[in-house]
Amino acid sequence: MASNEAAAVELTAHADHFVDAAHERRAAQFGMWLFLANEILLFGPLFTAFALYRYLYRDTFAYLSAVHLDWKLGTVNTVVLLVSSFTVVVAGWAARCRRSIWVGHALIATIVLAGGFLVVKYFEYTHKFHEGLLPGKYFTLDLAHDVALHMESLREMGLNPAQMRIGPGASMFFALYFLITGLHGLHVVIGMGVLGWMAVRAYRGEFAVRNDTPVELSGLYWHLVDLIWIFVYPTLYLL
Amino acid sequence: MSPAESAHFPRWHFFNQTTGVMSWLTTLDHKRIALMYFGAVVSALILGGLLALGIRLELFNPEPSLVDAQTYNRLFTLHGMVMVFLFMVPAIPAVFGNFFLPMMLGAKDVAFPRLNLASFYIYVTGALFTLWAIVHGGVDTGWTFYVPYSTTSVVAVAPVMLGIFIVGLSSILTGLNFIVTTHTLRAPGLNWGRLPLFVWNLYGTSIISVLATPVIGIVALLVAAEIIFGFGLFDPARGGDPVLFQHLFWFYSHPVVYVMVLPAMGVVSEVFATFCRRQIFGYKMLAVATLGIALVGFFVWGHHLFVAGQSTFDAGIFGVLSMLVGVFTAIKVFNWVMTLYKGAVDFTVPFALACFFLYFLIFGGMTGIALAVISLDVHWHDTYYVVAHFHFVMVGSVMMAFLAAVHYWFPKMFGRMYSERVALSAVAFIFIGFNLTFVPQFLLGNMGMPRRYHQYLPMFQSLNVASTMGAFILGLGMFLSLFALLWALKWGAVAGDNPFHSRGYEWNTASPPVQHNFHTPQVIVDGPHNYEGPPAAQPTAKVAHGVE
Amino acid sequence: MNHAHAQHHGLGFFFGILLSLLALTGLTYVTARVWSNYVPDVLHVPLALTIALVKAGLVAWFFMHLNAHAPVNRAYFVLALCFVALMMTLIVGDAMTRLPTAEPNFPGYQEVRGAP
Amino acid sequence: MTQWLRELLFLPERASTFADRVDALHYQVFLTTMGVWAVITLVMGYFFVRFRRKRVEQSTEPFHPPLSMEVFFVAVPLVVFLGWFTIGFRDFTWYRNPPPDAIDVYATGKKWMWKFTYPEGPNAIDTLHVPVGRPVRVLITSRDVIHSFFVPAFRVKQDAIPGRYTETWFIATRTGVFDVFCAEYCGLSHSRMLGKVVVMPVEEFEDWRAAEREQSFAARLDADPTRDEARATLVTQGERLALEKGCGRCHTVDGTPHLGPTWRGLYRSMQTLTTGENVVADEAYLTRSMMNPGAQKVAGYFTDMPSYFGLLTNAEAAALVEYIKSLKGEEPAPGAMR
Repeated sequence: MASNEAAAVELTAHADHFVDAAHERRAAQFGMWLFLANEILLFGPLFTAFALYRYLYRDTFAYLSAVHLDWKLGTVNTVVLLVSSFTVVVAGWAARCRRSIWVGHALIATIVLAGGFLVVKYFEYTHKFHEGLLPGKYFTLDLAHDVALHMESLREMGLNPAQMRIGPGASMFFALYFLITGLHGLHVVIGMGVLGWMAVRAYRGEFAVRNDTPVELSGLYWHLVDLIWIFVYPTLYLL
Repeated sequence: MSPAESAHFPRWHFFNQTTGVMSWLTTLDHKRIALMYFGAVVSALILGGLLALGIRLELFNPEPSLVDAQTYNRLFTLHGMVMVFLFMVPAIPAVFGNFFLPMMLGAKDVAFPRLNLASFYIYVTGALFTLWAIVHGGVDTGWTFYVPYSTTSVVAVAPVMLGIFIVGLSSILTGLNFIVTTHTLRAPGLNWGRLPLFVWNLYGTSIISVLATPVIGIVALLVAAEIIFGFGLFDPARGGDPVLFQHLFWFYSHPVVYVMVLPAMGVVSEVFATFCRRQIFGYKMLAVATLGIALVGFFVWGHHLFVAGQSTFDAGIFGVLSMLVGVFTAIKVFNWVMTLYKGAVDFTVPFALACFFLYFLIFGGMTGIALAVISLDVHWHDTYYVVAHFHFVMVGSVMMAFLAAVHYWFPKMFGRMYSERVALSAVAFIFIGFNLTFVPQFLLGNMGMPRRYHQYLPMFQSLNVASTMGAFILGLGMFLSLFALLWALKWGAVAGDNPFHSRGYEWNTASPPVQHNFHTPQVIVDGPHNYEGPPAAQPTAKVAHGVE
Repeated sequence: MNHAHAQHHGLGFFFGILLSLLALTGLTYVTARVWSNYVPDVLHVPLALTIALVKAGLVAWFFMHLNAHAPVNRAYFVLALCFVALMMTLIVGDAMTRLPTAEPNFPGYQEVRGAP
Repeated sequence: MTQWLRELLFLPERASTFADRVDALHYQVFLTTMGVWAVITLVMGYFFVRFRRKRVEQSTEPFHPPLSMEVFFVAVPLVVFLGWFTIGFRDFTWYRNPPPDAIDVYATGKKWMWKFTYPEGPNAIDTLHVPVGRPVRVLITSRDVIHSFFVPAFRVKQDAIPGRYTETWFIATRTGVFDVFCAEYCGLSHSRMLGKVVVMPVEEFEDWRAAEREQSFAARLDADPTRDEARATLVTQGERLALEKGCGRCHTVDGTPHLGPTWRGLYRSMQTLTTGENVVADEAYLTRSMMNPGAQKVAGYFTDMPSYFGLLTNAEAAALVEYIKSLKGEEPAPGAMR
């Protein structure tokens, strides 16, 4: 086929200041990793703030996490994100094999999973709004009453409310909860946009005739979103 | 040095290979982007400098004279923000780094030219937005915007935070670009042991830009959340910790001092090497010290919190680490001085500026060491001593290095030579004015005058008067320097390709360079600044190329 | 060329990684909630963080092909994590070693300010 | 020599034991750094003359520094800097640990003034009276934004942080009047947030304190000639104190349960303790609960109350008790504020 030659040219196309396509690809990968390092430092302060306030208000945080965050939803979301990470790996693998349509399918699966993640998040958020579990001045839960209500379930969890200092820092927990999950959710949304764009390009058949660097880079970004959630899950939902 | 008689202005160069406004606004050429940055940061410098003169004028009298307290507070906020975020941070990396990093690597461009252009426009957008937000919102928090003052103040701090976030993004992208460029686009033969020291320093700077800047971004976000939504993260009434803000803020803002100083050190290394005609003494030590400053510099931020309610234990850790940064700097100073030894020293404007840089760095660095001694800091913290110290380092030495870079690379960038005599007298004004401005401020700090004072006790007046007079001499020198360079741009003598007979890699091409920097692909056979014997055969073809 | 190594792994291999990630998720839940009484209090946080780090390592090393990428990519990834860890240590360490008089809600406050 | 150096460096006079330590180290650092600076300048000047360029394209020989020289360049600054750090850190630890016999003064920063309060003693705005030769501990906090308590003559400085106490201490070595500045930028009148420290001989200080105490007591009596009115004032004071001290974060005054028992109808009510005993919440019990809350805890509450010992004066505790007594048992109208 005549297009084979054109494809070969496309596959090895590279910007003028690079030696060849592999050289350009290495640079792109490295650039992406630097960007990811920068993203890690973006989330770092939020986790630091969480660590600090968890140290200061340990009992309050333990209580709120155990009683007011739904570990089931958190776990479901963890599983959803892990699976979506896998589908992105599938997309990358298909791109390396030049199966552009399969790249599209895998990315659509990823976006659907991400949508599921956001739906779960939506239910979590509305529940919190409803109960008044909000940051700072919007925090309206009556804690003493709340503790009395959950006495039994606390004992079941092995916590002894009589020995806990529950109270101070309660609104702080939700400030951090909304900041961390909100920023993470924003990344999910951006990631969906990027992967959607890649899926469109994949269905156009671009990755059969172009190198797969864009798929790999957007996949790296998506994995980072997953990576951050791997830390969010135990810190917010379990500890 | 007088330009060689045979000097000619090349027919084709990166200014005229394409023409028209759009060819500049949409250019991907790192040299043109660098020049656009040049214009932007010099505008910021002039703005910040005029604000500084306003501040000094107000402080001429102990009583309020020119402006009221509120206006004064806005003035120093604006001065700090403009100088730190809009001038100092991008000054040397974005202008000279952009221009010379690819040339020193023998590359045609930076790794991601589009990202480079994007980072320029992000910078401009962020800068304009920040300025608008500060002026429109009447922000008076100082550039450190400490909580809870900034979160309870009635003025609109949140948009400024957004502006800083945007400017920060620009420096992240520039840093990322530089790191990738340094790793992937080195010419054949240019191994890590042959990198010019300017490149080493830009590399260290870029690490800081990439890894520290996101932190100020998130801090800006937290403060905005606090102001707009009342999240209460730093609000003691809700159990928040105001000191956490200071920790996070200085996690960015201390390393960013090295974003300003490291490139300056790089420039001075190049200048010393050229005008002493030697590779810098102890090249490896200098490279290691550069990375040392970049990495250890991340973990000294707590010395801004010695009296802020930080624990004694943390103070000890940060105290020791601060000393280590001092050691790295001392190593550099020794090495620069030793570069003169058995060299062939030529006194020119860039060399004079590099010497003045050394003077300011030693002075500022030593006072910095004194400040890092914890018990002494208790007295000096937040006084004019600190003001004088960081102006010595960040303005004195960095400004000297910036001017040294301008004067050293001016012939390479524009192909013309400034008047040595006018430039030297301007530099003399700057040096004298600078000392007169800030030495009295050290003494004011010793007396105990706190910073950010709109009015002061009469006992502080004599030193303040001296400082104000110095500031005007400094300003005069700066404008003289600016006019000398502007004049040279049009009427200066043709410089020739290498008027300083430097053996830095960036001189291996015409002045001004062609669009893709070099006429022939570069092959590096020797370390930079090897002045042993005659110059190595350079692969540069002396033919003026047209547009390819 | 640089991802040649990654290509050796088929989809089955990556699926195996996914399964181990899911298993580790189960493990972290079980140790934190179901068996929480058998895990000493001081170990809860380190254990959960260790499992999270292992999971993150699996994702980064295999899913993100860090095993096949240039060493400098790994270096920057690790450097970023180290910086976050040091930031956390120094800031939380500050609160841990601060004067207990500083803040009424801090642990230890009552011992100093409390009974005469 | 030291006097001359002090004047050369424009340092204010030394009026505390800490100032002596700070200045001694300062002179050492100053002289060393100036010496180093002079040596570097001289060496550079010599090199400059000795090695000036003779030909345009002059070649130079590469010079590879021996290892010993590199070690020297690293070791000398390292040792010197760490030496300074050690001395500085020793002094700093000393400065961070006030002796147990220190006199306590509470300093509260507020836009834009300092309020100094002595336990069981007088209040003063912007003027701090201290005895000479006796350790004085200043417990610092802020009512609004961060301020910084700075006495140049004592060389002490400590930030005042809202919601938290920080402390500094000093032994004044000479009598006199010294400036207090606010060193942390705190807004419009930051530069006018000035205060004074008046250092007095010990006997004079004791006399002053006794007189001030007398006077404030007399003033209160003058203002409230009848006992009932005095009592009413105490209730108002107690209400204000409850706001100031944040009691409302745990205790309501409208009868609804919160983190701690409500104050409505608490006085003389029968309470069951965690130990199973019953007590009557009388004045003694209420006061004890403020000062040592853990001793007799009412059953059914899961939050530990912090002790207010040292944070409330006897008079303030009495005012709070009077306030609680005034909250009679009847239920308030629905929707009444806490």
